[in-house]
Amino acid sequence: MARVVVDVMLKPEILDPQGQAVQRALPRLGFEGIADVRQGKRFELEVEGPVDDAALARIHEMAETFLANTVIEDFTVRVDEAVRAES
Amino acid sequence: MARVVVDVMLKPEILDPQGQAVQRALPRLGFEGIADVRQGKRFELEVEGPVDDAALARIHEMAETFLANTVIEDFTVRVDEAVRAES
Amino acid sequence: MSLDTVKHAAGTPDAGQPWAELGLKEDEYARIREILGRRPTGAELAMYSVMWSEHCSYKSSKVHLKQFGEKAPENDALLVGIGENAGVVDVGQGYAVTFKVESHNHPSYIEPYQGAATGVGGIVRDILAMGARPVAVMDPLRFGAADHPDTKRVLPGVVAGIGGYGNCLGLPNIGGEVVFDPCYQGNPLVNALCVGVMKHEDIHLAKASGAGNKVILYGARTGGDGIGGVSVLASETFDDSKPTKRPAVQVGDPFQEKLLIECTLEIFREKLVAGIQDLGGAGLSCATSELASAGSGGMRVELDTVPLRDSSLSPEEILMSESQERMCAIVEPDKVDRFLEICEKWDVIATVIGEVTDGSRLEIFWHGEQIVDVPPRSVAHEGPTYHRPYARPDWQDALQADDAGKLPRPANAAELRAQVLQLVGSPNQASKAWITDQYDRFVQGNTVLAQPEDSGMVRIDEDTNLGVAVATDGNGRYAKLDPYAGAQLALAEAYRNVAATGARPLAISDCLNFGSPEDPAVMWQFAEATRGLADGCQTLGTPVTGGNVSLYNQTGDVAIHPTPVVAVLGVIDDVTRRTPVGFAEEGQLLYLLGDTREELGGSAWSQVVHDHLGGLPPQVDLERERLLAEILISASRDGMVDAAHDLSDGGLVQALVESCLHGGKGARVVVPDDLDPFVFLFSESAGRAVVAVPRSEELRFTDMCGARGLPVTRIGVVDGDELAVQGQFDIPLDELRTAHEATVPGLIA
Amino acid sequence: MTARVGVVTFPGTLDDRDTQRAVRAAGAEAVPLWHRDKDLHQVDAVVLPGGFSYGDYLRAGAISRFSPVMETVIEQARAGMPVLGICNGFQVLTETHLLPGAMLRNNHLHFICRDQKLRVENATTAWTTDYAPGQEISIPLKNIDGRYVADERTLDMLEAEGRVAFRYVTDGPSGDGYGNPNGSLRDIAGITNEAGNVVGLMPHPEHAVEPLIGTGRTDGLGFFTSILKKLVNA
Ligand SMILES: Nc1ncnc2c1ncn2[C@@H]1O[C@H](COP(=O)(O)OP(=O)(O)O)[C@@H](O)[C@H]1O
Ligand SMILES: [Mg+2]
Repeated sequence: MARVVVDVMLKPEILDPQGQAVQRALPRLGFEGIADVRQGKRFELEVEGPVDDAALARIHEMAETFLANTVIEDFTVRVDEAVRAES
Repeated sequence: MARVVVDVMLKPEILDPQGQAVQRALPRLGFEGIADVRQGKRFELEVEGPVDDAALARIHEMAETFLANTVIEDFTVRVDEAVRAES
Repeated sequence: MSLDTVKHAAGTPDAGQPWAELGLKEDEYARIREILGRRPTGAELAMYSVMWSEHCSYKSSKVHLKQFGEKAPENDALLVGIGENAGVVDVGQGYAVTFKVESHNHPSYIEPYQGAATGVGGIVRDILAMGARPVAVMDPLRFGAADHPDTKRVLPGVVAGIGGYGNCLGLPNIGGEVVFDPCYQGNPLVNALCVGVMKHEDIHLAKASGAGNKVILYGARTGGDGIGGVSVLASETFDDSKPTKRPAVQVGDPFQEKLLIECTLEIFREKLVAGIQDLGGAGLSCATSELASAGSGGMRVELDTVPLRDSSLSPEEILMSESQERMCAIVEPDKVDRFLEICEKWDVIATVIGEVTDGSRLEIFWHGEQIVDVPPRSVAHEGPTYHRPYARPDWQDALQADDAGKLPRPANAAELRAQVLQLVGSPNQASKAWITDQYDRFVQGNTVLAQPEDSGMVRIDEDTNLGVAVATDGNGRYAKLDPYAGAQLALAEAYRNVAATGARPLAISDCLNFGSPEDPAVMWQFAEATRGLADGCQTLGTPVTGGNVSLYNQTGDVAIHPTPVVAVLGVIDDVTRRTPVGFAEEGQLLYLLGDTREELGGSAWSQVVHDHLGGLPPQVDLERERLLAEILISASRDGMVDAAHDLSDGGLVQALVESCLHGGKGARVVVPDDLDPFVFLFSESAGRAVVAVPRSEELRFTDMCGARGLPVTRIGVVDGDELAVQGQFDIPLDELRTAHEATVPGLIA
Repeated sequence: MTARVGVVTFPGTLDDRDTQRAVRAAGAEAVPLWHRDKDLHQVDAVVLPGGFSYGDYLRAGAISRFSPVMETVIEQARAGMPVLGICNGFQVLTETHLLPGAMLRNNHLHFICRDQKLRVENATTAWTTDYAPGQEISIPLKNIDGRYVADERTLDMLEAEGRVAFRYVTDGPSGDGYGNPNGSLRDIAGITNEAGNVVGLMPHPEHAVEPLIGTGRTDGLGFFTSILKKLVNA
């Protein structure tokens, strides 16, 4: 079984209150030097069968229509090579 | 500025209803062949200054004490080379 | 990059400007030039275009809304009327209550979660700006057909957004509506209401006075939210190297809003502000021009001091940005330090961005160069006024002639029983608990009644038990059949709902959701509905304190049903006397108050069983509503009734089912001799309620009704664990419960 | 002299005023505590109330756990001071590791607000002596991150040591508040530390202290009378 990772992040121009809250907390915890934090979602999909171009195209479509809300979010799809190698 | 990515996922033994809900919805949307879905968090940190071992060690500590709750979550820290290359 | 300064504009009178892209009409643009005596700068054009939009200027509706003032009933309770952020009503004991309902329809269709969330955020800031602590929210919602695939996208998003935002603010959600109708496909209605409480002396107004006073912007940083439209301008004025992507979607940060609330309340407590305004639609353009326009002098703003989230924003975009969770205060110079200190305490960013001047102009500067120089009234209060043509649509007669009375009725008791179950399980009449259980109704510890009661009720004084109640209602089907009557029926229903819980109705707010004002048929609906509402408020003695108009709710040529939503606010001196809807005591007597006529036009039955809309809506008799309310309030105060439920869509049988299920007790009901069982159960005659009377109070209660001339019919008794209509059918409560409660979860899953 | 019960306000705390009211309703003195202030102002016990501190961003309770007031609360709790965490307060207590386990998103993924039936499994903690062991009470529940999880070993230990303080009552109709509302492991609604001074639970006793308000029941008052008795008798 291969793993495909879909990362979904808010578009850069969209307010990210969570990321902001995390960033503001960091100096209080003694962590300096982080200029910005954005928080998004990571989906790990275990795919049955070969992860060929057709499969990736389908996952891309899935991400576009379902996993991400493209009104406010961008996404990337990639194969997790570490897992592919193992399996 | 360099970007460091921290991925936080629930430990495998912890029930992930969000991932499950996604997985259950997929066949209804016409996507077959996904055996499992896990949903986690992705943090993108913009780091000021060099991302050397010391900086990564600090971010590791930040992830361990703050970004992840290690009672229930695992995490990975990595430098986003794409962004590093650009800058 | 060239900055379009006032000086530059004066020297380049013929430079082309994108006024049409910004939604201005040619004559409007000409008028701006006339007001200024030159062409507007880009920043000025941006301000005028957004402030003169339908949404901000009410240009199509204001000639009709005037009636709310002209026909306003004499009413001592009204402390602040239409025109401020929200109206304020005196509820006694030194307390004042402010409330308002607003729409966030279009954004909620594009992005349901954020659209609904920021709708809640916006109305809460309006209430806060009056000086009040927000104490409750409500959410009248309308969606497309329950089984339409897009409803599965919109509804869960809207509900999660309202809950996600309101729950995080700590405001109990005490009621609302959920209506499904294909007419709202593509145009869901997301209305949101907030109620706030203050002492009389704490009322604040949105005006900037006192030369030398500082203008402080506080709350979230300004980003590019909601300024898709003005990017046209930015891209024309500026070179192309800057990012052009500007989100039309506003994202809410309820945590920031919670801090803003607490911080603002602390600032009020220390009496640090001379004027205050929230930032909503049209952002800083609106806040600065309205504050300056309502005040006595002018205002000068250094726009480059505004804290930004995105440093690439142009001055036009900063003026237009609809970033959420921001407020603007006018503060005397010697109070500024303390003001900033309190903001710091709450982690709220606050910046002095300008000051009140003794001039008469609103002047805005960008790094020292003047980009705006306008008379503020011309922006904020003297926008265009349209007398749009209106005409009764040619299909109205045919619609009214298509009488629901001729629809086939249940032929026997078995069919009647089946139709009862069909009705109470239909999406509109079914339990909305799946939705309302996602809202916190307990927070703040003052909730006396919440959904599924007839009105939401909160205690506002712990020592005296003073409380307020609010109900919202609207029925687009009735309003489609007759917009004048439909608006009055919405008013009557909300009024009745408040009275049914024992509170005395005092004032109203309204949200008028209609199609395009450029369609004369829609404009006629709007004119009729506002006239109906104004007349109705005059008769009932409940002034309109404020509200909101949402137009252009249509897809292509097809408008939504005209949907005036009315919120009635009532007061109750002692919340321990409140009346719930549930039948809880076996043996109590059930009385039907009011007259039942054969009225099926626009009814739930005609929709559910026949998918029909035609005929005339129920008759309105506001004097009767008033009498009914007086009886319900007296009975509640004097302990003569233990439960009461108003009758509205679905008629008597719907009310009985709800009261039985909520109280956990059945009822045995007898059909009065002079009524057909079907009409008795399903007719939607207005001005009615069902009450449960303890036997010991029976005489006192019926005497009171008799003496005041309210028709009262004994229809049965609270008893057992089924709804039994003698000679017709028995339905066990479990069967009713399943029918009533399974529908909504089933639709969404 | 009566007992002084501190009620902490973090940014985003919602139920602080209600909790103060509940403390007063029981007859104790309510002392507001501010998150930035390390000083506990001589309180005898502390309540961490419900709400969405820091918006529940990152994880519920994750950011507030690092506030100055918590440094002192953690120290004092370890020294035996009674601490009650309600809802968000419970989440903070798990994040500080004063209580084991963690709170996750409800299994149905929705916020849920309802009157909830629970059983008091441990009536010997600082906050529960006014209940009978096994007593069923009904108090409001309202959260989206209410699913209690811990590993099997921890769960077994909690059971063995009697540290499951409250359990959702599951044998009844869900319309009446029965059932596990969020998928919490072993129906756990609340737990205590070994010493019984630190208690956390998801439902809200402070919303059930007055007849007529909220659910109209007063089943939650016992938390506040328990602590008052303990402190006054101490
Ligand atoms: N979206 C909503 N939010 C909160 N409460 C709601 C919502 N929709 C319906 N309710 C509540 O459910 C109950 C029943 O609604 P409804 O049947 O429309 O009442 P009525 O017909 O008496 O006006 C009322 O208490 C109402 O406030
Ligand atoms: Mg009602």
